[in-house]
Amino acid sequence: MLNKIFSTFDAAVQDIPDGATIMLGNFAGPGGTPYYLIHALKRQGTKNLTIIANTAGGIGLTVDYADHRVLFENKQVKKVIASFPFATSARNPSAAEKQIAAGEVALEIVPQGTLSERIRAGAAGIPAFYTPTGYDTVIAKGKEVKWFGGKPCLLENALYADYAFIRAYKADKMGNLVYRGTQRQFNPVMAMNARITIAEVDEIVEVGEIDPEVIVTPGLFVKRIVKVTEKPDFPRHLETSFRV
Amino acid sequence: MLNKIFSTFDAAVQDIPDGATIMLGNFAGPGGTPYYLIHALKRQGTKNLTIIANTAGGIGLTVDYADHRVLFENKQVKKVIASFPFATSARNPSAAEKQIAAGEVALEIVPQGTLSERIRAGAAGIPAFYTPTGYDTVIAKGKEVKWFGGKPCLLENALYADYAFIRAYKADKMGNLVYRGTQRQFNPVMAMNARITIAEVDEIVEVGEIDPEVIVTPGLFVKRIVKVTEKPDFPRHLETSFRV
Amino acid sequence: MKERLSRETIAMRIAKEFFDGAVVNLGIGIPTLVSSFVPEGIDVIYHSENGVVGFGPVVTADEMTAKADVDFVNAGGQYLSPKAGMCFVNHADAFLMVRGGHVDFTVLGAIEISGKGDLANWMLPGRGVGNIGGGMDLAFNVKRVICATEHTTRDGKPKIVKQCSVALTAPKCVNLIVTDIAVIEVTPKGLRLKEYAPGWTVDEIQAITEPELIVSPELKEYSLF
Amino acid sequence: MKERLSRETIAMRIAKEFFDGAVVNLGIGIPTLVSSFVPEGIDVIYHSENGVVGFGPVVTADEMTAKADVDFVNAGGQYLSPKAGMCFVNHADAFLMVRGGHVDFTVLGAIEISGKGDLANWMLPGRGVGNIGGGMDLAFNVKRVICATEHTTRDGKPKIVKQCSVALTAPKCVNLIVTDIAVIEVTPKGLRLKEYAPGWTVDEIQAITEPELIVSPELKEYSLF
Repeated sequence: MLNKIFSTFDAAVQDIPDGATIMLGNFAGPGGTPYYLIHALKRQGTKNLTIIANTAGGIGLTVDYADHRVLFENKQVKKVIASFPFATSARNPSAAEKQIAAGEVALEIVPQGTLSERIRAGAAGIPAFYTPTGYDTVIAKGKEVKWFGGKPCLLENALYADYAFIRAYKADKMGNLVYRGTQRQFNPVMAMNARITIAEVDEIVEVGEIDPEVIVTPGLFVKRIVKVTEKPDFPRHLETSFRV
Repeated sequence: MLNKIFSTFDAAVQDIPDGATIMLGNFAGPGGTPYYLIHALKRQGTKNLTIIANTAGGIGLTVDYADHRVLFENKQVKKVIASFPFATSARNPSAAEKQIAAGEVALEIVPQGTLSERIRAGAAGIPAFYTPTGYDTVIAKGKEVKWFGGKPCLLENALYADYAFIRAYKADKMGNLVYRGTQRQFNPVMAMNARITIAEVDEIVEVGEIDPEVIVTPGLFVKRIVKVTEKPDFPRHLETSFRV
Repeated sequence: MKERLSRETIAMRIAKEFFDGAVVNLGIGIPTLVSSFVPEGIDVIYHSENGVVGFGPVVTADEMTAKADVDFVNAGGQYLSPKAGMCFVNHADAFLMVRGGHVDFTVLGAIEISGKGDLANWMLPGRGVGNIGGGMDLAFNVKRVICATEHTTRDGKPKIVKQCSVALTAPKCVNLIVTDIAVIEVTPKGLRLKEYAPGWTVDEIQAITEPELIVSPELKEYSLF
Repeated sequence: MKERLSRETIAMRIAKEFFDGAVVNLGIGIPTLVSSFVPEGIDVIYHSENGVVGFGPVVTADEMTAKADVDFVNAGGQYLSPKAGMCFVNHADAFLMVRGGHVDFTVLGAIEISGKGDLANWMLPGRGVGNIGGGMDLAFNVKRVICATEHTTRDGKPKIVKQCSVALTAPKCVNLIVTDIAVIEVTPKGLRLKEYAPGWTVDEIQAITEPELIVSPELKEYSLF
């Protein structure tokens, strides 16, 4: 069996080259965000990244913690594809917002459902699809329109990534993953997309220890696994009510 | 809470009108086939159906049992959309094969992966998508071609159903479903598509008894639930090795 | 100046729209309040964009230490309580539900709404930038789009306008507008005034609404029951 | 007539192509046999179209009573044994894996293969009808398509032809052809003969192969190790 376990986050991101496209899970707080992979990438220092994520980091919602905003602060990003790229408060603009305003970072803003569908399409070998979302708005600019059943739809292209940083709860040694609650969000979809998917997990168990019926991400999508050993520097409460 | 439980299969299919489009789970044997719903529909007698399924029934693979071939035998079908419509043996042509040859039933043959993707697209509000599968084959006839990254792709339209007959293992009273092993196949995808999804299950439990992390089909997709009480007339072996 | 209804009253009025078993997505702001006022006997299934369906109430400030869990939040980052029958899905499936028409209602805030039901609510006022988030997908695809909003801006300008002046979230998407002084239905013929807040006249409402209002034959006072 | 290799030998030769961790989909017929011959130390992950990944061996006739389970079958309807690490997915996800390039090898049977690597294997011979099944998706999308086939038809006609005479499964899709007398690679320049069965000469193989064969400089006898 292939060994997919990396002993450190630094080792797991070490080969990421300048100019790579990286997807990362992120939605409404630290729960499903691959915190340690992001910080390892900051230490690694790769430049000219394209980041595909729900936000551009540092949006100031709920728990304030150092998410992928650190990659912008560290000037590693040249482009971001996101649905919610700006901070919620004008008083606290994010690093990304400043860099976008200054023309240092390019932004492609995408409706959130279109974003995950474009990521799934890339994973599924679907190069493009039509969706009603965005017709006759700024999102429609330059996009082909076609009518289906009396409804105008936009042609949206698949997204592809070199790497995906995934936050999951538990992995077996083959890379089969399960998540906790709303950790899922973009993670299972991005995990299927990237050429090299790296999972950050709380636990690594033997193959066969996860019930095959409850696996969310099949191991064949996951190339690298790293276990979190440090305590996070943001509050994390573990309720058992919906735990696998 | 809405009551979704029907006490008989006959009651659950009673309102299906002539000309309805019905999706049903079916793949390589009786495991994931909604056997009792199919037979109730036979008794009900609705005509001019469009059936969307992997096969057109009676393909003669593995266990021989009365699957949806009975709907063809009973002359209830006017059209079938399938990927594997014919019996595997020439000596034992299915009812569908004879009726297709006689021009009594229309056939749309679809590559299997395109079939489930078209069903998912219908469920997801995606009216059409591009796929490489089928270019320069008989499947391409009349379809728009567009090139993506040097690859010719066909435009494929979403499929939609009025009813879906779903075989699952267990439901809670809200309609949340879990499956056993390869019962899943087309079932979870079709469950999301139809206007009225009817699930045939071995067990109905109280809401909350299924771990939220392991639910495969969210209850909001399921409108009717019926419990199997009879013993099936084909062999069914229950191993517990991968049971939820 | 006449009295305007509270945010809670707007929320209460919107909650009346729901039916038993309805799948409902609530935006941030007034919409979030709606969940507190759903009538007894109406069991609503809440949908959140991040991929949770059928969850319980938002965790209150008092419960925070005992119950807040970073792995159990809604799209606004609020902590959730569990509820029997809830389930988790990935983000693509959460929006399969939205785009596929499996969500019955969404309640959204508004910066501007036009007489044709165009909605503008995503550009961040005064910053020239905006967060589309899931609002565009919801506005385009949910079966019934309800806008919860004050009737006018802070400086008294109409929010219900002839033509939106800021970037649209979606054209012709709003079905019902519930404000602090009126309930207005968007119809193919125009905006139909259905209900007014106590003490307000049709003329007074029309005076701070740009498009011409069609007065419903069943016009009545704001109805909460 | 010269001796031809058995179906088992063809399967054995194909199994040599796999690498550790490869995701493999096996069609019905000779392809199914391949799983019995995967070398030690090569752990292959089997994918089946109906939505199971990483399963164990097919249940043998002896084990049937104890182990056959209608809810645990492959796409050919054979009963499967469990294997640690396996998982179940729905059909759309099973083909997301195929179309998305997540499957490394598929081994398919053939009615005809052209010199350009066109594959025809879905029309049912002599019936004028056919079952496309998942074969077309596999042929179009899997990274490496291996054809396992007798070199000629029962009445001795070439199956490797200049132009396929029956409906294509996919054009230009085959990467490697493993027959009972030869191993042939499909290259942009044409068919490259890499290996021959013991006792067969290049001329003899060419005589029952329609397109012209390019002889590999590394041409050797059929290699099973």
